[in-house]
Amino acid sequence: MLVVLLLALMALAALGVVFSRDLLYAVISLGLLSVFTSVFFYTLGAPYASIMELSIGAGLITVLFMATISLVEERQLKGERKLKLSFLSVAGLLVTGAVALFIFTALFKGAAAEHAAVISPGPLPEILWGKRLLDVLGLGIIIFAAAIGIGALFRTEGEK
Amino acid sequence: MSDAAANWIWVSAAIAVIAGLGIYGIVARRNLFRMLMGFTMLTKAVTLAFVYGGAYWMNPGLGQSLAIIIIVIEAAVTAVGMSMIVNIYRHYGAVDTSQIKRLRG
Amino acid sequence: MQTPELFWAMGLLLPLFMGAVLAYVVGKIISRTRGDRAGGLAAAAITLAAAAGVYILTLVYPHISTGGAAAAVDWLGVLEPDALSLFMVKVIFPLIILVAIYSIDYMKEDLGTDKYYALLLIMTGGMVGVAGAGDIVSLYVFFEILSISSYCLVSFRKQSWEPIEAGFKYVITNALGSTLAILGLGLLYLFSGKLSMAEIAAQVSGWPDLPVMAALVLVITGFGVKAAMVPLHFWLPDAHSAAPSGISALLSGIVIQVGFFAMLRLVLTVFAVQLQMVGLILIVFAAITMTYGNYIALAQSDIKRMLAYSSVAQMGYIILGFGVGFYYQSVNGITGGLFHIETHAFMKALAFLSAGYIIERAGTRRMAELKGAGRAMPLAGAAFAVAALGLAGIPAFSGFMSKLMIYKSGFQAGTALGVVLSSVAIANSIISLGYYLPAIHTLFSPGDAAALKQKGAASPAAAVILPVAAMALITLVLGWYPELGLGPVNPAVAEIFKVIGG
Amino acid sequence: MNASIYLAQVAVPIGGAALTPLVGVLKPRLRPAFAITIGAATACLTVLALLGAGAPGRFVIPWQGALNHFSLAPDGLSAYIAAVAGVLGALILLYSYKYMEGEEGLTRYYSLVLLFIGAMIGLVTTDNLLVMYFFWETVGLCSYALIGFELHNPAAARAGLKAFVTTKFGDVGLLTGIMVLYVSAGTFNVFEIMEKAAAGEIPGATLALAGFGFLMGAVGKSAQVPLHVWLPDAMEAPTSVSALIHAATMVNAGVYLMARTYPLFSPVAGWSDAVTWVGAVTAFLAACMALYARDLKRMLAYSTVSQLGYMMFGIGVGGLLASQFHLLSHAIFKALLFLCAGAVIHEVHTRDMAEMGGLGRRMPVTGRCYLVGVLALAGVPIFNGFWSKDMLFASALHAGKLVPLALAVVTAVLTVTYSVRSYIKVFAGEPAPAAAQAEEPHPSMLFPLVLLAAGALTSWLIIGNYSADLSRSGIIHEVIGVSALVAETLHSTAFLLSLAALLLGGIMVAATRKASLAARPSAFGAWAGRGFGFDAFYLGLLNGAYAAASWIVTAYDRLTDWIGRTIITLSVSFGRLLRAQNVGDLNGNLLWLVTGVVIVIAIVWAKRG
Repeated sequence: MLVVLLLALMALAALGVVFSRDLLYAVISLGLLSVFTSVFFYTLGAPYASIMELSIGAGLITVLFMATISLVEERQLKGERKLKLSFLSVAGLLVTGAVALFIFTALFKGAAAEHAAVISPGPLPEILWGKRLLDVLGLGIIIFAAAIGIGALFRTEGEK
Repeated sequence: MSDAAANWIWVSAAIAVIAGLGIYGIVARRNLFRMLMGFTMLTKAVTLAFVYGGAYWMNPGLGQSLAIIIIVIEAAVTAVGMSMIVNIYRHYGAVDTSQIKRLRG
Repeated sequence: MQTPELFWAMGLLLPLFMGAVLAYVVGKIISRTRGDRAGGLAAAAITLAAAAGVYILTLVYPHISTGGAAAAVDWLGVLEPDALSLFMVKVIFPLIILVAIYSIDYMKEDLGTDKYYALLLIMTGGMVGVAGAGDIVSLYVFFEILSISSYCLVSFRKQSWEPIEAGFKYVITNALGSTLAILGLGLLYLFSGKLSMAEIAAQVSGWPDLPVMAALVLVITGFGVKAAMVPLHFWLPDAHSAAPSGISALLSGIVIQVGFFAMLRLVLTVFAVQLQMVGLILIVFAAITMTYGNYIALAQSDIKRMLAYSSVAQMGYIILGFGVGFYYQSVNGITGGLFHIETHAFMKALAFLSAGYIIERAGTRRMAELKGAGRAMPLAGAAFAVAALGLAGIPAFSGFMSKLMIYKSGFQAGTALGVVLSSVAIANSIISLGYYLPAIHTLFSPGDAAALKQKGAASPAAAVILPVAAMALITLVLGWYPELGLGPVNPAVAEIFKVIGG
Repeated sequence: MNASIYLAQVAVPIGGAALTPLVGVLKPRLRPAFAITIGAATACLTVLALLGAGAPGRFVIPWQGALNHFSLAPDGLSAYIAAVAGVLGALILLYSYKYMEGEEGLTRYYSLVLLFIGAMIGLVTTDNLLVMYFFWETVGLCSYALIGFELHNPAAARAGLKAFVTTKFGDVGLLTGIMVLYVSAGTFNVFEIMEKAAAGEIPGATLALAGFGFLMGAVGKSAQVPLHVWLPDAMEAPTSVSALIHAATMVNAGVYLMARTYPLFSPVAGWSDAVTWVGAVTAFLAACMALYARDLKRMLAYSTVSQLGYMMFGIGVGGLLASQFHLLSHAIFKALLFLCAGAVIHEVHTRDMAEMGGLGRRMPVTGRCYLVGVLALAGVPIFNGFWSKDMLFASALHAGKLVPLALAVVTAVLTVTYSVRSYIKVFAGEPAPAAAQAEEPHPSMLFPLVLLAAGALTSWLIIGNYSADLSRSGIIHEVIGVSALVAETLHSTAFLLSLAALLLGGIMVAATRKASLAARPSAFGAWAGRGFGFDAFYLGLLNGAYAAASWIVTAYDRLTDWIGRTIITLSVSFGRLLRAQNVGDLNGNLLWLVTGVVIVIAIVWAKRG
């Protein structure tokens, strides 16, 4: 039952991200979503993913959002438009609803009823530093690229 | 038999709802931050699929490692996206797509 | 090099990424001590050395074939380079090298060129990784390496509003695209428990229908965004026209093709059973894409935007080749599609580089204000003319040869649909003439040539002449000796036909 | 005969074209001399190749893959056209030396003309359809660039674009035809395709598609109705270029193509009739248009369209020899007419015939040369145009296609009228103000005129060799000597038709001589002014017919022009409409993305079984 509750909370948090009025509430909802996801990962027997989600998803990204939003002036946050029943929102809702329904039916029809999972942390370090080593190196490159990319976007050297 | 792994219908529903809301957030919300949040939510649905898949196929280590990889990528893309937003704010004084439409046609 | 995987990782990826770090660090140190320009030059030199070294390695390495011995090391198992990968690499590197040379002159006024070259090398590494990846997560990781570096490169000139707006649109659209794709891949993992494309493929046929279809839909749209299939294309004209011209050349010339290549990779392994259906989807999108791209390019007044839309149209030709190839098991379709990737890479890069040079000197991108620019800058003007005629598919230029094969594949299909498709493709070349020829004419009609000349337009630097002349030469030579260009294509076609089994 | 001469006659001018910019950089003054030298060398090579045309020879560069083989195999059919391109090209390069002197962009001019000559020779001498298509597009490109030669003239730019795009419409059909033939026969070699077709290995539907596709290509290139609209506008080109490309060589490519593929497509039901009718209708309509043109070059352009119609008509009725012979005659006399017109325009600085007059006194040699051309065009006996036109009529009679023939004879009447009248307007009478300062052109311009005039008088004498050479191509079977030609002509019904046409034309010239070209003649005015006598009635009838014809023709011209412009406007508006859809709204665009997902889902759903 805990799982269903968690999933329901996640869905609620997701709703909050999209439909909350204030941008700050949205950020908080996003953080909450990450926290719930992290807990859910833990119950699935995935502690490493859980801690990663908690630190990066709920921590780093939330902080990043907060910091950036505070860089943008107060007025902007207050001035965010209230959700109106525009053509865009209705059409977007319809289409994305259809897509979500499609994904769901696909998931529903595809899963087998019988299954069993042994809860164990699993040989994560071995996997991460063994078979997925190249991906981990790739992550290093991604972080490097993002770092110098952001550096390029904020570069000031030699500016008059 | 794990409690979590048994609830595949609910997990599927959660993946679908979070992914759907993520797409909706990107497509229909006008605030740039919200669009970026939609993207992170969409990514969360993906990690959910991978971690759950790992648990389901009794290979939680693999599922986790994939989830970790995706989370890091998500953070990197979000960071780049946010530095773009800051630059947009410098040029446009706004973070709303209805005002960021000089490129057209 | 024992195995292709080891070669790919150690011979290609490692030098590129190490080169990127080196270019950044060395460039930074030198620019601290001796001024910005020197740092940029050092970074450029490292970029060139890395790219050229790797390219020579590719050429020396005799051949690549899959299905050989198991990977030497466990973690190399995620790479599965084959002839198709080698083909992509053979197109990527000449282009990167030429663009890097061009950038030495083109970017000399910009600050932070050390970052520029580092990102350029990372982007190359991402493309090489995508080309060699044999595992869905690795494919995604390398794709994101490519994407993140190209986001930053598009917005590199952040001082003006245009690259920033285009950059954000590029980020959000492509992030959505790649996340949709990885969602599809996640579904695949959820249902198969496997990550290697080959292993997933072995399981696909026994699956319930719907999840595979959902994954197919998500993968095709996800990578369709990257490949700029209409109506998933709208980020392209913004990003490709706002980027620095060297980057535009790469984006239009090879990056969108790599996006299509990633889709191809998945389709050919995971969805091999559904290949006919994929062929039909590609055909539909190809017809829409090329017609839309050509018509909207007709109405453009900005030369770079026109070229960007023409990339959309040309992408339609490539997709048509593969669509017909899959749908009718046609060798010519696949060959034409791959060959058009190759010829288009050089033609479009040439167009962007020459146009970029002209724009930089003339200080405007509006077609009407570029009157007479080709007379003031005869070399760049002539190069643009060669590129435009090639893109329009006039015989004696390389574009005609590759398009010809695509036409041929449609006719060879022997059905009414095939003939109609080829006729539509041929008729599209008339529409494209409607904007290429006036563009050439505008450049060469008498205008304010004197004013342009005063800006020092008459003497291009060697770093501009070399890449532009090389690309023009390739475009002309491949128009007469297509066999030269088909050398790398044919093994890749054979590789694909192992799957199609026609 | 060494086969590599075939390669040389293509390679020398193209190489010269590539070298001209170099000469232009090093010694600009040497450009004309260089081009003339290359042209003369090409002319010699083509004549040498022509002398060996009877002997079978084939030059092949093995070319695996896309092109099959790059092969050149001139036979009688192509060698004469190649020789015309080479010799006329050389003469026109010589003519250009003075005619183009002082123009801007001479490097471009000479380079393009040489490239054109090489490509034209390549077009006719190759037996590989794809290589032919290569050259086909190359000559189109040269034509486009030379029409738009005067860069500061926007009308020229438009005309060039119009020419290229209009012919490209036809090329869609041609390329489609080539591809379906290739797919069916597995080769691009036209002779091998013919063998396979003769053996019944190519399905009839493919042949029909290819046949009408080729016809489309020919209609575009040879400016047949309804794609003729580009040729009159192409007169923005320098007159030397008009003479070479738009009268003597490139526009004949379509006719040549039809003749070359005649054995392949003549069994296709309806194909011959289509060719006949296209030709006859074009001949008639274009002659009407020429009748009404005031611009000297435009009149000649319409006349070219009309004569090309004759050639198509000839192929349609099976008179291949007649058609090809007319092609040869027409190339000579029409180039002559254009060059004379160029000399005149060069002197009087106007193209309006109403402002000319009396030039015969100031420019006697030019005038006489023009007269020779006019007489050949009108089909006056002894001149080369007479014999070939007569052969055309005879072929039509032989084939029994009487309705198109009637159209062709009426065309002949009109041809006499407009051609003779143009001579009268330009050269006869008192010198007009614009003509007062006119002088005979430089000898380097006169020489080609005189040579061509001599050709127009005597070229029919080679009919013996000509028909013998052509018969060895395997496509044309008639062989006829000069004496036989004369004897047959004098005894045929066609001769009577020709004479009748001449006579009627003469009457029309006399009757409309007074009718002003500047204003549209009023039938009623003429009728009432002269009373109700028989002569006046006759004149009125003629004038009325003339007015009606010119009204119809103008309306037709406007209609086709309107259609062309509408297509362009619609295309651009459609592009603008698409452009307006992209308002730069990121959310709206992303919604399109999701729509893309829906499209894929729809296809997947429809196909999933």
